[in-house]
Amino acid sequence: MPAGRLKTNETEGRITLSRPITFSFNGKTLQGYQGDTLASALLANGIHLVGRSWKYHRPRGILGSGTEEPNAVVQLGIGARTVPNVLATQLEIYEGLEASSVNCWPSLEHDLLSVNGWFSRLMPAGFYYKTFMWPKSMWMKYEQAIRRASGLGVSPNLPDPDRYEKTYAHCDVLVVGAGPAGLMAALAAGRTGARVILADEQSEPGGSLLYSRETIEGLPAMKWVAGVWQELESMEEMKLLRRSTVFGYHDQNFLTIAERLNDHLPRWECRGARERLWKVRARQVVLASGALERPLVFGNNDRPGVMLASAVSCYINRFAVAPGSRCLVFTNNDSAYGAALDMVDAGIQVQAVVDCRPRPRGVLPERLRQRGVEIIAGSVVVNVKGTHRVKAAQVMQLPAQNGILKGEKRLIHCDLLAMSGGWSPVVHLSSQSGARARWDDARACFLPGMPVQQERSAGAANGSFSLNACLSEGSFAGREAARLAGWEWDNQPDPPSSSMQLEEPVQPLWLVPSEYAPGRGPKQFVDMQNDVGAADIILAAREGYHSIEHVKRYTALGFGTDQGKVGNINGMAILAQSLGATIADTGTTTFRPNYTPVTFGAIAGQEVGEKLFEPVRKTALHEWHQARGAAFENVGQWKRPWYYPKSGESMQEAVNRECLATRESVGIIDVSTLGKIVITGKDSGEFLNRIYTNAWKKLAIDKARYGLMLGEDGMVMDDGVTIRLSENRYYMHTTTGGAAGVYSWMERWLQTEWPDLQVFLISVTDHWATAAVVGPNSRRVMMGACQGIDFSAQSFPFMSSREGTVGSIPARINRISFSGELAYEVNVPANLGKPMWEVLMAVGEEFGITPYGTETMHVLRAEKGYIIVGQDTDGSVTPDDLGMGWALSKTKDFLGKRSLAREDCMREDRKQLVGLLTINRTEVLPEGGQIVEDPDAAIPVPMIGHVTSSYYSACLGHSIALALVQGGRSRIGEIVHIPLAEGRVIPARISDPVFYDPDGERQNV
Amino acid sequence: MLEIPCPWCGLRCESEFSYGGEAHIVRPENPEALNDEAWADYLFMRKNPRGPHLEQWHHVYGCRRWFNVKRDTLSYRIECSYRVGEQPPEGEI
Amino acid sequence: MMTKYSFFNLVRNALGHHEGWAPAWRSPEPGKQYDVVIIGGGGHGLATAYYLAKEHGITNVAVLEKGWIGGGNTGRNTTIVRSNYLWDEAAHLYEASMKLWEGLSQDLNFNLMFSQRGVYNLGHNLQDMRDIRRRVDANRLNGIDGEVVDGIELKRRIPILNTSPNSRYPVLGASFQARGGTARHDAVAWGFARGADSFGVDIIQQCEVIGIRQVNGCVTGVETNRGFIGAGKVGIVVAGNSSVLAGLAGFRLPISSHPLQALVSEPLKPVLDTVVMSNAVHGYISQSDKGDLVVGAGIDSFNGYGQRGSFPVIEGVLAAIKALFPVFSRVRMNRQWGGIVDTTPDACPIIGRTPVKGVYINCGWGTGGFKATPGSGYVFAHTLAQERPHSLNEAFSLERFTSGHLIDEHGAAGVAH
Amino acid sequence: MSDTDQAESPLTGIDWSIFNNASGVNLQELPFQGHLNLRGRPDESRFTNAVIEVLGFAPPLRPNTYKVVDSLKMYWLGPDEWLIITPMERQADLEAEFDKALQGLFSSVIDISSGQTIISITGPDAGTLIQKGCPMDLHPSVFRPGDCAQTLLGKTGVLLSVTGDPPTYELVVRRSFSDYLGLWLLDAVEEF
Ligand SMILES: Cc1cc2nc3c(=O)[nH]c(=O)nc-3n(C[C@H](O)[C@H](O)[C@H](O)COP(=O)(O)OP(=O)(O)OC[C@H]3O[C@@H](n4cnc5c(N)ncnc54)[C@H](O)[C@@H]3O)c2cc1C
Ligand SMILES: NC(=O)c1ccc[n+]([C@@H]2O[C@H](COP(=O)([O-])OP(=O)(O)OC[C@H]3O[C@@H](n4cnc5c(N)ncnc54)[C@H](O)[C@@H]3O)[C@@H](O)[C@H]2O)c1
Ligand SMILES: Cc1cc2nc3c(=O)[nH]c(=O)nc-3n(C[C@H](O)[C@H](O)[C@H](O)COP(=O)(O)O)c2cc1C
Ligand SMILES: [Zn+2]
Repeated sequence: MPAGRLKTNETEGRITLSRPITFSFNGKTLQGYQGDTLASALLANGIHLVGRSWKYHRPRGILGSGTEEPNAVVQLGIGARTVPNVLATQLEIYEGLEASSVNCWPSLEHDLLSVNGWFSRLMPAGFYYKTFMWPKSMWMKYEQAIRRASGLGVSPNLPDPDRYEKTYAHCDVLVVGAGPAGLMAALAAGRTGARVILADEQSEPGGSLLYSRETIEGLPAMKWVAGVWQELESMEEMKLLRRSTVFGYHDQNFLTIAERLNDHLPRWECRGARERLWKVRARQVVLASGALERPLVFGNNDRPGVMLASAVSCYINRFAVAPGSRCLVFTNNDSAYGAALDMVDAGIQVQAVVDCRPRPRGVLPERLRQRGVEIIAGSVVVNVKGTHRVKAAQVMQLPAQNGILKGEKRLIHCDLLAMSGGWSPVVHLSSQSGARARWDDARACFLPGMPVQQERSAGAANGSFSLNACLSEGSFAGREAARLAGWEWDNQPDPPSSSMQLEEPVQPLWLVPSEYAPGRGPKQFVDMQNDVGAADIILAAREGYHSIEHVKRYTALGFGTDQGKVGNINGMAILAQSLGATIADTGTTTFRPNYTPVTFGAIAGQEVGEKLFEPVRKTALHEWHQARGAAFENVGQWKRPWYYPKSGESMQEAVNRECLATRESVGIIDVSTLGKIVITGKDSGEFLNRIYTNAWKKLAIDKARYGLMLGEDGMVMDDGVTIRLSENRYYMHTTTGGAAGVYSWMERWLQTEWPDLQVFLISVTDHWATAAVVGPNSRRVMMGACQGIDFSAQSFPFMSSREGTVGSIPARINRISFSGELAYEVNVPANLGKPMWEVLMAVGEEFGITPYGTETMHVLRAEKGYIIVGQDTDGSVTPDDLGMGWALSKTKDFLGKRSLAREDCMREDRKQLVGLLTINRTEVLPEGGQIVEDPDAAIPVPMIGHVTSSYYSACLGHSIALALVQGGRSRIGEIVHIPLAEGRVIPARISDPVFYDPDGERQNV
Repeated sequence: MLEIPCPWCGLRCESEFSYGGEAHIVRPENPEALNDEAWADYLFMRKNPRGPHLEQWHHVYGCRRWFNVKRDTLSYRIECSYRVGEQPPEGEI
Repeated sequence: MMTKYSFFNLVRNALGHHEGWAPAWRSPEPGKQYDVVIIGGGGHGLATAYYLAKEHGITNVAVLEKGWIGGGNTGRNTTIVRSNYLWDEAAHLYEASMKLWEGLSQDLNFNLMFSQRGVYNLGHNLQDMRDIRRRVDANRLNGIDGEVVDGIELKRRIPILNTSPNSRYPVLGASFQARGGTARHDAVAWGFARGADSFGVDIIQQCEVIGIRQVNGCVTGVETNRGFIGAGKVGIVVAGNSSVLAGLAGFRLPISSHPLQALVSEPLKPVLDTVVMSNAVHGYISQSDKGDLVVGAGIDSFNGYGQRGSFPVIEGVLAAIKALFPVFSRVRMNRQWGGIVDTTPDACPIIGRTPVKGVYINCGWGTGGFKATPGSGYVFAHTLAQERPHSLNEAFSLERFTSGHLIDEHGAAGVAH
Repeated sequence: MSDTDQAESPLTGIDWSIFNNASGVNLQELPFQGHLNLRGRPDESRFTNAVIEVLGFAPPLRPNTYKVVDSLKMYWLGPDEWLIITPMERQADLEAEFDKALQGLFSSVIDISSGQTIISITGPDAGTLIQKGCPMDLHPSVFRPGDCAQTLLGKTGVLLSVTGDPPTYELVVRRSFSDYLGLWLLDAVEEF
């Protein structure tokens, strides 16, 4: 058995000696046991030095035994599964675990940057704001050095192979913490039948009982815990979560829990997800999160071997580890005497207890005296000797004069210094919930504030430090919470009682006085992780940083991974002292999630990756497109075929082919993604009149019309074709990307502004699969594919709609066109989309029917000067800018109309949609390119517009573009310039935006 | 995550809703009769109070109703919700 | 006279155990009457006071801060500085600010750790790329640096960025502004405060304005929780609280205040040496000099003054970050918080006079005003001193909402940090 | 719709075989049902009478409940909106009967059968599975047989309903989102 391991039998402590575990630290192979944390196993192996501090690279050891730990931060594992900044005190060891120290190079023992320690006098709080400014150009170099020096662990450099689950959960009562208070709360609430969740971040329940030698109801504490746990497990509506940290308390009793499922297991035993995020809506919450012991602030209090007294107890009782052989205890309260007794019983030599109180007389000090341990009362430890490990401590007598101690310095040899500065209730979650923590002078700690949500604190979290109080408060809180959630049970047994004795009051001791003024002697650390010393806080106050929030930001107090769990209160008190204020005045910094750090992975969950990051919306024809080798484009959440390259074809070649085939014979495109809304009811026409800029009431049945929709600000918002299906029913198309927005926008007007209109809106986007058959041969294809429709130009004219069948599939066919060609849109129920499409392909085969994608669709529409909302418009474009003044009704009001009459919308020099023809007919302008008049003008060059759409038109044999140009319509014929990044300038001539078939003859044939 | 009482569906999680901003902004009867200031007031100017706020929400993943909520913008507490067309609750606003 | 900060002085003070440092600013009691009262001790308010004194010789100035200076959005933003805005008016304003940043540490004698490590705005679909091209070209012609970077080059420069075509929204390219970067946000408030104080400006903390006194439509001073303070002119620079102050003065603004959240990871050794922003997946990220990854999101949809938002936003942004940087999945989030951002209908600020004579306002910076801090202070000081706008802020008047002359930066600034 | 033999359900693209190995959950698509969207004002007795005339029962008026009568299932979707699920062969007739019965009323009936599909999830872990992505409380004491709700599952809207003890669930999902939902379920079921 290694040196630091106490002799123990199987039942003592929480480790299992029959299950040894091999692990490595900094490359050295070591042994521990099942139940050990990395910290306990290291201590058992006599290893105290575990890391280097952030700023000064001082050697650091293990301070605590749980989440409060500021120093023992390690890098876990290697490769894709490495984890930075793991607390050795929280990491359960498993076979094969590899960990190493952070922030040191080349090695932990010999860290080059420990020279920072030498220069530490030049590095007080905020020193970097005062220097590194000259010469100006050097800052980026200095900064690089600063960056390299800071930071703790190393990020993985490979994608995470693990899985992360998430779930929602609901309960009547959520209990945080499974110490005595939390266990009793869960028990009392559970017995009523309420739905209860009990979460504790440790590997097993018990909280501080895991290292207690007290008895409850005459049983050893952990025996009692086991009994309670059994009862809880038997409850049907009880959910017990271990290794689960409640890390956030949000509005309306929404709490977040991170459950670690695998981190304690060797790789080969890991099953399923690594972590699970619980998103809990709790009707009532009981916070039984315990209390954290505070360190004391004295010279070199950061040396390895200086530990919290409760941590020493924990290592002895829970892990059967002796963290030292000769210990000095330094305290301002009784609880450290308990630790001293634990040490004595474990055979550790207790050199003395240094107590700042003049007459410690409680039960525990008496017991210790009886064991023959010296108590040095009215005294303090002022300094620690030893660098990589405590060697001795210097003790001086109080009181101080003007803050300075005079007199004898007594040197006491020790390799362990156990300290206790009192206890701070874990008020984090109650503070996060909105309650304002209040300072309590008697107990020298912050207590949870008046609840503003449905929560209460119990036990040490509530400032009740005696075990009996924890048990009874927990029980009461659990019962009360259940009652308020609607569950009661009158036969609750009385809470159990324990062996624990009452303690004497604590005597606040913040900055421990010494023979030096603060800042002149050895460093007295307040926040160990961020190397914030008492002198830094005093300096901040001296320099005018009086608010605790300023001090936090100026010194980095509480900024670390530990969020100041053990350091903050001392820092606040020292600030108060130096400002001559009270701690209540100074107050706390804001408590925020997370209580302890949580992986990005757990919060992201499985909603990542190609399939699950966002829904991929697919049309009924998706698989067909895929089989035909389509390249896809994301349009909103949809995947749309972009083009269909044949083998060896470039995108441009494919698009040229698709365009020509469509213009010359026939093409086919899947337009199922367009938004489709049925508008029904007797006021539908009136409704459309208000929503669209043009008039609708006179549209004949089975006729279609193009509509333009504006925001109330007069800017173009959406467009599409709407068909009148019957007297009171219309069928509206929206853009693919705009569909959801338009639908909810229309519902909003109907429901909130015009509830008197008799109109229903029903979204039918998903019900229909739609194919557009486009091109001069489209009529022939339709005639071949359809029954029951007369396709002659007279009986089925442009902008009208008919019902019939395609093959045997009932279909609605709309003769509308987004390409300027003769074209039909075939709508069938989506379940029959594929057979419909296949019929059309088969019939079209003799005409070389060519499927085309969005790129070709864009070229075809641009040749016709048709806009795409969102591409040729950007939220600052009016109908008139687009040359669509014709679509604005003069006789009725419509949404956005009034805005068009504002001064700015009437300006002559607004940007207007025009065409651009490059002088070099094959040169395609970059979309987004800026347009200038004089390419040689000095910077800033005035810009008169930009290219919104630009393509090579195979059909015209010319590059074409659409652009928004200032006063563009009156500039047609002028030459403008588009300067490129590489310095070249492309000249182009402004033209009418309609490049092809300006009279619209082709679509009307 | 807020928990919002839909007047039809009861308490539901915020993610089922979309937000609609200040409630009870009435579209002017005859916009053409307004001057630019009055129109800008309707279009853009908002109370945006720090405290109780009457606002619109849309139960977009639920019953698709728009409705009104009285919520405190500082504490985020929701006092009540009520249907479109109903009067806002009495009290400080 | 302010003690100069320098390496030499640092050494000298080290010898004196740092006991000789003077306060960076005084903590004066409020005076009775000032030429100008600035409401709001954020970066913008303090910068305004600094430039009023430095550029216009107006030193009888008080900055009133209801809490602690820099405690508003200045103290809680993701510190991204860039000037590659789309529209000329905005680009010129932000570029003027960028130029001030480039000499600001020296000017203020306070190291603001302004780090020009470059800013990438990713494009994920064809329209993004069009918008990027449009913006970068406009910037270049306006004399603002910028380039369009394709996916391959992006991968070369940021190897940990996921540019795989098999992601839900593949990264197609980006705009890059090399002069963009980050700055130490708190230091900006402190540096301006110290600078302003050295000219005699009173910085008064824990002083909340609760009324704006007017006589015949003309301002005479402000009521505060520490009594009445007379003022010839009043500048309101309170970001998320602008509507509240406007309410006190008796007018309304086209502003909605929303929570905007951010979060940091635990500190890591250097792993990301630039700023990466993505509109389409709603997340942006950089690594601070301390080592933490600083991550920001889009606003919470609802109005809120709570300096906190809803959890789904955090879930969304971390999913986005994991999509862009799969290597960060095992990194842990240390802390999250929120600010109150003052959004306008066109995502551009409002700087100028108000319906009340003598009351001027500077607000509406929304999710992206940190980068504008020096420029905003500069033009607002000019506006206050000269009682008319500087040419740079002329277009940003409140009247634009009446005339309709909005400067719509939404396209360029969906997440405008 | 005539030829169901040619028809393709939205979920044909998903390979469900992984569900066969999942012990706690069973999943099945119920394709090719008739889905009718019905709108009308329940405070107009002519409307409710018309519904009774066609269906033989009154529409559920309590929010977030459904009724099952014989082979018909009728969901409350909103204060003036219902969804009727019918066997495919009855759908066209029903639609026609409604059209007739609702003549002259402010109401509508619209076929959306192809626009959505139904997934049934059974087995002891069914509730746990859905709860992973659904923010509503699905505890059997809260979400009880006869209840339905339009809510979220993952990142898509669904219409969820529950019957029986142990509870079994049905999800109605829009066609274009069904592939995503299928993938989501396949991912989420991995642990069961
Ligand atoms: C999470 C987040 C991320 C952001 N990221 C970026 C970014 O990356 N880049 C960027 O450029 N911008 C960013 N921003 C925006 C940026 O922070 C702000 O636009 C900018 O800091 C605003 O500065 P300000 O001085 O105007 O306001 P603030 O710093 O908010 O200052 C206003 C001050 O007014 C005080 N005040 C309010 N009411 C009163 C009163 N009645 N009396 C007295 N004082 C009062 C407040 O206490 C506050 O201190 C972000 C904002 C947030 C919240
Ligand atoms: N002698 C003293 O002065 C003194 C001082 C403090 C505590 N104590 C003793 O400590 C015990 C206190 O009992 P208790 O039940 O109040 O607390 P506890 O410390 O026994 O239990 C709290 C539990 O909550 C867990 N926890 C804390 N925050 C959590 C979170 N956010 N998420 C999940 N789990 C979390 C902890 O890991 C711990 O297991 C008593 O035995 C008491 O006597 C004594
Ligand atoms: C750029 C930036 C970096 C930050 N880095 C840290 C950090 O490393 N550790 C930390 O605890 N908080 C960090 N914070 C968050 C602050 O602690 C704090 O939450 C934030 O400034 C908001 O203030 P509040 O939480 O006091 O309301 C950072 C904040 C910002 C703006
Ligand atoms: Zn609802």
